[in-house]
Amino acid sequence: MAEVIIDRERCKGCLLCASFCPKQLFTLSDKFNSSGYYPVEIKEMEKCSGCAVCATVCPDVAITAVDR
Amino acid sequence: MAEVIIDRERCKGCLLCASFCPKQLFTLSDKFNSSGYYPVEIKEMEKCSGCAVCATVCPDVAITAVDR
Amino acid sequence: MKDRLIISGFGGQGVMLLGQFLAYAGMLDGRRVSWIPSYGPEMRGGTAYCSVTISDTSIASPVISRPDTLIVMNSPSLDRFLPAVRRYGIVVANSSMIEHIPELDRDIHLVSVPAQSIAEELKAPKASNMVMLGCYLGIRGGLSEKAVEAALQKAFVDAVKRPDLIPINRAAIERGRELALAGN
Amino acid sequence: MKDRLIISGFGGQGVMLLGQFLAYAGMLDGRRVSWIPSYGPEMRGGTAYCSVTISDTSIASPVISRPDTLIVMNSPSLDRFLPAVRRYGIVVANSSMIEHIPELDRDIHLVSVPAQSIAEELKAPKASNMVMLGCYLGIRGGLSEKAVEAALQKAFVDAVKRPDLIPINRAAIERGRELALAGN
Amino acid sequence: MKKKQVLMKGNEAMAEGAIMAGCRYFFGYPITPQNEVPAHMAVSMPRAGGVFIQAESELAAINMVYGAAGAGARVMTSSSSPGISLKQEGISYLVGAELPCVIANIMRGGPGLGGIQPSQSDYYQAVKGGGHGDYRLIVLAPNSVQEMADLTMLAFDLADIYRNPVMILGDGNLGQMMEPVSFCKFRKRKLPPKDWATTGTAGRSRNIVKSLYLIPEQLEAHNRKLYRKFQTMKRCEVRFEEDIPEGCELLLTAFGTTARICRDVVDKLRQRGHKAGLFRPITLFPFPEERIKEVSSWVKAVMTVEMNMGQMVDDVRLAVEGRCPVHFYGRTGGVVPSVEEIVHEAGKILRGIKK
Amino acid sequence: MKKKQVLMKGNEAMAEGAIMAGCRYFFGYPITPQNEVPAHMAVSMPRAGGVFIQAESELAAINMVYGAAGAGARVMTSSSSPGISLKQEGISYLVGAELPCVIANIMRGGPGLGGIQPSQSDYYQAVKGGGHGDYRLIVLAPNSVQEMADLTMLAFDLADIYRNPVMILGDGNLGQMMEPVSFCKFRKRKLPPKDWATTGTAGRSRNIVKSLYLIPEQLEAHNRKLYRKFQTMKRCEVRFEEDIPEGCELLLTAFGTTARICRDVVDKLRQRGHKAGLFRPITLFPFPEERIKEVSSWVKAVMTVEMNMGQMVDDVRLAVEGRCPVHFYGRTGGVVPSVEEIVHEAGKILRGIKK
Amino acid sequence: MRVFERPKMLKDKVFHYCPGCTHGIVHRLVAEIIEEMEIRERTVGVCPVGCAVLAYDYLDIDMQEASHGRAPAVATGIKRVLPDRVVFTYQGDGDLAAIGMTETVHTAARGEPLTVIFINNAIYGMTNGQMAPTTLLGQRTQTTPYGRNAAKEGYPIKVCEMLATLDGPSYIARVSVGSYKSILNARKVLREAFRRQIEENAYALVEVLSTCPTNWSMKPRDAMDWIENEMQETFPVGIFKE
Amino acid sequence: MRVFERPKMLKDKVFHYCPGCTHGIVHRLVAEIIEEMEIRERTVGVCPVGCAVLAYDYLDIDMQEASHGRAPAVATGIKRVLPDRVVFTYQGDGDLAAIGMTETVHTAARGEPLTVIFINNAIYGMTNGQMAPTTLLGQRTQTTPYGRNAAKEGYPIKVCEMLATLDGPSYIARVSVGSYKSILNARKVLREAFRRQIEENAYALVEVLSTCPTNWSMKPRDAMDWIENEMQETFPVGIFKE
Ligand SMILES: Cc1ncc(C[n+]2csc(CCOP(=O)(O)OP(=O)(O)O)c2C)c(N)n1
Ligand SMILES: Cc1ncc(C[n+]2csc(CCOP(=O)(O)OP(=O)(O)O)c2C)c(N)n1
Ligand code: SF4
Ligand code: SF4
Ligand code: SF4
Ligand code: SF4
Ligand code: SF4
Ligand code: SF4
Ligand SMILES: [Mg+2]
Ligand SMILES: [Mg+2]
Repeated sequence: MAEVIIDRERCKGCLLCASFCPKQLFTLSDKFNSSGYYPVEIKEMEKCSGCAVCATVCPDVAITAVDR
Repeated sequence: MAEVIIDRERCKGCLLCASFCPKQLFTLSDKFNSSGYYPVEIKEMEKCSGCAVCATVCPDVAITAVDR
Repeated sequence: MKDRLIISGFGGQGVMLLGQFLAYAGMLDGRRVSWIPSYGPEMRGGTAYCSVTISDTSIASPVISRPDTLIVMNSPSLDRFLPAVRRYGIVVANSSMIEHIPELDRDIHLVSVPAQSIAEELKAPKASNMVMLGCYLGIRGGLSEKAVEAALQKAFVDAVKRPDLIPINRAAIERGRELALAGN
Repeated sequence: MKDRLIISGFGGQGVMLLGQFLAYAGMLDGRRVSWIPSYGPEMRGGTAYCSVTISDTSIASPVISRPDTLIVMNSPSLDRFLPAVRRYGIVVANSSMIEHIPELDRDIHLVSVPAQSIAEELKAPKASNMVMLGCYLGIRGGLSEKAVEAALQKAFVDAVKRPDLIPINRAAIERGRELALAGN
Repeated sequence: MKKKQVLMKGNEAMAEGAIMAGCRYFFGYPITPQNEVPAHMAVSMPRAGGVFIQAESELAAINMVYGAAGAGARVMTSSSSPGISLKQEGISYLVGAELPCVIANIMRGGPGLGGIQPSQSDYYQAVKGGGHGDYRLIVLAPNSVQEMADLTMLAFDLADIYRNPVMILGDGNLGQMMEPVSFCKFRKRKLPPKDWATTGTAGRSRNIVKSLYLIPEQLEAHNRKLYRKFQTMKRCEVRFEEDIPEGCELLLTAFGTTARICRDVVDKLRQRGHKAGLFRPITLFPFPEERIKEVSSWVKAVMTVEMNMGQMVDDVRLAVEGRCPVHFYGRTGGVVPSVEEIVHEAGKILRGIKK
Repeated sequence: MKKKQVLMKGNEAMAEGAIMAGCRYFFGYPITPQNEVPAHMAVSMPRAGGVFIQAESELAAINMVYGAAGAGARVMTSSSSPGISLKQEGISYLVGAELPCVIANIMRGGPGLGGIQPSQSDYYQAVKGGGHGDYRLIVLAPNSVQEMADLTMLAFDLADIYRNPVMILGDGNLGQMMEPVSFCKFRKRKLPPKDWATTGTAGRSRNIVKSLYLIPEQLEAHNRKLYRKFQTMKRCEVRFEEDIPEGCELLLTAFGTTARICRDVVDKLRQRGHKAGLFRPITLFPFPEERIKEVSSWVKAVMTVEMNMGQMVDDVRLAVEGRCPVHFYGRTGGVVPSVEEIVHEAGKILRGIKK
Repeated sequence: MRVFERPKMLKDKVFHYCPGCTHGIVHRLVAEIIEEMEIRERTVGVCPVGCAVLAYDYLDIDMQEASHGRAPAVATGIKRVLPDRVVFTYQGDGDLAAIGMTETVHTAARGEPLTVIFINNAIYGMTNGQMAPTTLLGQRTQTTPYGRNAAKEGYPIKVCEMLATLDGPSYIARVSVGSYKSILNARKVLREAFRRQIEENAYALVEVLSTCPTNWSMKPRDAMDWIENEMQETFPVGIFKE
Repeated sequence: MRVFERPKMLKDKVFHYCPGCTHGIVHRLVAEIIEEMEIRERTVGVCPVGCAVLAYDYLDIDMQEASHGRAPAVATGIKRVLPDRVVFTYQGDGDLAAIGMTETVHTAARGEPLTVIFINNAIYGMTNGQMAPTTLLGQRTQTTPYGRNAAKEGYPIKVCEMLATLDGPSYIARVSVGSYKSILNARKVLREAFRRQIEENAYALVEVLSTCPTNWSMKPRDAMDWIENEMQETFPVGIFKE
């Protein structure tokens, strides 16, 4: 099972991950982080394929992809 | 009849004219000019064809070529 | 009248515009004004702020070390500038973005406004700065209706050519003012 | 002993070398010396000169405004520097290149040497500077044979690796010296 | 009737002032905190029928200025500290070739890359000459957005009158600050025609724009000619503002932003019963040395306040020549001193005097 | 036993001195009158196992110096007036990043392209800072070929001790002149290791070489740290030479070439029965202000002689603070003043004193 | 098993870059390559003046901060002193191709053994969006408010094509980080550029087409697409010298 | 009938150039072309810092003296103010291709309507013979006493080839004045470079392979032959853009 971990404090809500994720799993959180950004979240983690596209395109290196 | 006029004061004795003249007419004068250079001279002017090669290559524009 | 304000918040919260709005309105009311932004890369992501002076007499130093009024849109701003506020000064704080507003041990008039929530209620999430403005106007008074109206014109018509945004921003100012007058 | 010289001529006449030669020989003789060239584009075609000081005591100013000795290889140099020569000074002039040597109304010892002609006689047309040098040495004295010999070595072996040029240059110096001693 | 006021940034006011003064050529390179100048020029120059070029560097910019000035135009460039350092060779050439132009330095903290917050640490560079050779710029130090416009307009006339570059020495604070400005119509003085400009030889003998004098006596003569101009500037162009009470105990001297701050300081000190005064040089070169000399013979002490480690204070000392103590208070690196801290420092000096 | 003497140009002596002091990196760009420096380096550096690069410009050269200094090397560059102006940004960066290096300015006449004959008209630039920001260079002023070598060697140690650029301020005359030089073996002092250099992180945490401090308080702290170094220099590195007789009537002050000339002037004046003295600053920064202050309280008058329109004289005046009159005599543009003319000027001053 | 992890060489600090700015992607690629090649302890980087001015805050290696445009000269100084270290510069288009053009060309002509990473975002990011030498024709910026006009502001400079005419460089390439695939390719090419320096003691330059959503006034994803669709027309991706 | 006469546009002053230096030939060609095109009264020239620094002493036109390397910027300033004048620069290889490379590339990229005359003599003449960016491999100069070595000093820069990759220029050519025929050709090409500016409002650059007998330590005629035989191998004559 694959999982991606998003570092809320690092994420700036740019939505690049969201737009590139082949499964369209990302949504914006409605709570801002300490820098005032609304980070992304994944609700249906089970749908994730572990392809790491999101992590590859994330400019803030906020995503860690784990394949278990 | 062709003639070339050499401006003694302008000539620096570089001998470019001499080396390019198809008729090999130039020689160095043995009197220096006021800048301390030995200018060129032509002894046998009548051999000159008026081709103006000498004037074209003279870097000091010291030669006037006349064709009469 | 002389008011020296520091207005501070995150980069995208419109604090610069809010300050310019005030300065412009003050000028139209015949007052001396000055506006100084913070500038540079610190703005990106970090906190942005500006200093505004509105005064009936000529302004010597436009640089404000001890503000009469502080308008803060986020926590870091409050932490940074609160200690500098003068005795009997006013602090308007955006409680939507500031979770813990500290106890004050000095004579400062603190007003907290859930500006972000109000703006969202009004379906104008970007207008939280105008809610704050309204609140400030409500407390401090001193700027004419006419000047505020002209500043709205300037900000949304002349600058960004979006006259359609005027009503909603006017409404945001109104809500802010109401809150202030209601004593928060 | 203290002699301040200006040595001047056309770019190609070897005046710089002549000056360095003197300075070097002076140094070997245990004296204080300095050599200052004129430099820059004025050298091209125009006149080049150098200032040499040889002294038994330390040299304060190496810059020479009023030379004790003037060695001139061409007319423009004579015109330029003659007025500056001190009373009782020496002028060595290359008469091969200076047609009119003016009448002197001051107490200056003038020696004219047909240095170019002599050099050509010696089949060493480039050694006219050495003829001048010899003449100067003849008049002024004060530099040892040994130092002059070492300077020859330095100039033609160490610098340009042409030991074959030493005899002819030595001869040029000798001819110059003879002329000087012959009282011109 | 009150003139129409516009709320503007200092940088914009300077740019607008330049255009009003007939400047039609601007060559610049981006650098914070003066980016509003090229930005404004990019929009407004074409509208005014002028030319704006974003040059490939500050070096290119200052040398475009040289070419345009030599061709007879009113021309300007603007930058901030590191960029101004790069222009030093060009500035020295402009003075050497006697070309009129206006150069703005909206100072930030240094040395090196430093920071981008306001500072006054390029005073020496502007006033003593950061480039090589004996030369002077007229250096004007505005202290408000209005003056950013007004002194810029003045600068173009002075440049033309003296055939010398004029520098506007502002800082990040003055450049970024907004205040109301009103523009009065600029009246260009009657100036001699630029018959020395290289515009093509039609109808006259040729003109050469240069600073090369290979013969030392000629270069010296050229230097003396320039020097005479600088002396004339000292005689005719000194500008300052002062508020010195009778019996003044402490005279504050400051320029630009710090002069604004010191205005409040003086008020505070007076409220507390001290006889404080303020002296603000508007021209940093020519420096108002005569006036300072005069007052230094009767004020009790002088305190110079700058946003640097002490630069203008040297010129103050040169003028005071030991007639009274000269103190210095400075903040640097982008820190703007507060009224309170200066008052505090002044208090210490005043207590010293009382004793 | 007398040490072995070599007849050398000042420029060559400087280059040789640098190599003897362990300099193994030289980056330069040709310019008269210092071309013998790169020429000598081009021949000798490879022999010494070092690197010589003719950079594409002075800007490239000074920034190669920055890189090499940051990597921990002893490094040097050299130029003349216009080229030094181009280096101002780089110099400000070097000070900001606290990088040790040696920079030679073999001055020529300015402003602009000027001429190529000797001058001292970059004094301000060297001493007050031609670049932006508050900074100082240690400035050494040799007055002989021997000192061109000796002070250059010293310069490398001072640069390393203070982590600050050191400037050798010579002129075309000193660079082109030949005099006998003897080189004593250079003994490098024990200096702390350059553990701040960027050499790769092996075995330690990383090093950063920079001058950027975006937060004003940090930049100010950095400036104060630099300032403390400058104060230490003032305390520890002042060097001068003096010959001041008791009851001195006229004290000549001069540096470099003009100091040599003034030596003769003083002798002449003494021959005529005047009590003349000579004061020669060897360090122009730190300037020997304390000593001048002292003597200015009892000498009758000071006369500063320079090859410019009056620059060091300001520092002299700042030290004298009105205690005695300070006169100035200067020639510029490549004209070297003669002993006779200075004696003449001095005579005028002396007559004024007698009256 | 972790399939994608933050390189250890990246310090903990949050990038100061704007949301969606691809400077961050290139930083990560550089960090990954240095880690992978195990050269961290012998690498020295040179920061530009531009948005990447604080790169030293993120990469855990020795770094020097150069003045605007002079990174190649600074890197030359370092490399000559430390010829066995790996030295790279990271420069923007204003830094490398405007003010620093002389140093860029000459360092390349010298074939100085360096790796130059050239971020072409067609704009001056740091100073709020002025024209760069690589700004496209018609592109609006703060200093080309009416769109870049060839007649007044000239044509975009194609750095790779230009430098490829020199004999000094060993490797000149242009890549993009405008899409997932492009990023994977960029990584390969950047790695090769480091390899050239390390194994062949040679000069290599990689131009990276990068976004500036803030000053392009685009959403981050639109900015990426703009690289792929618009920028690449003027700046084709490829290897220009090898 | 005079078949060859000194152009009136040349002032009476004797050139300060060394005997046999071909700077003089190029000066004459420029003078002839300006006379022939009848543009003397509306031409403004820009002198470099280099041996031609005194060109204003010889050409009887309005001229400006630029600082070292900045002639293209100075010319840009002039041309923008006086768009109907003919503006040219005359620059050496140190001036144009070393210190002034940035201005050279950017002025070309802008397609600034100028004529650039570029004297490539493979050396710094004025300062007594240091390496130029165009110094040939192996060539000895004051600063390459052991001969230019590619590994240390890099490769000669081919300016025409490089600038021809830009979209801005209209005409880029290399000629020689190393022989009689070459001189005749140089004249034609130089004339075309002026024509482009005048008739097409376009940028043109002509590189002229020129001698420096003094610093090459050659007799003037040998120097000319060296151009034709040696220099042209590295710098082929031709038209690179038109
Ligand atoms: C000498 C100098 N000139 C100008 C600047 C201002 N400046 C800082 S970054 C920059 C340009 C940045 O653009 P670029 O190199 O493209 O990098 P980006 O920010 O786009 O990544 C400029 C002009 C400076 N710091 N120093
Ligand atoms: C800023 C600056 N750097 C260096 C110099 C010294 N300098 C004068 S001419 C020149 C180079 C001349 O070479 P080139 O441009 O090839 O012209 P050439 O003399 O060969 O015709 C140099 C380096 C200078 N005057 N100004
Ligand atoms: S790993 Fe792939 S599928 Fe999973 S969230 Fe990331 S992009 Fe989407
Ligand atoms: S790409 Fe990264 S920074 Fe952007 S939204 Fe996704 S996780 Fe956040
Ligand atoms: S015109 Fe021709 S033939 Fe006559 S001298 Fe000249 S080159 Fe010789
Ligand atoms: S080419 Fe000209 S300068 Fe040379 S020798 Fe002939 S006439 Fe004299
Ligand atoms: S300004 Fe542009 S380049 Fe700079 S960080 Fe923001 S998006 Fe990136
Ligand atoms: S040095 Fe060379 S280029 Fe200069 S004038 Fe002499 S021969 Fe010509
Ligand atoms: Mg960019
Ligand atoms: Mg050349």
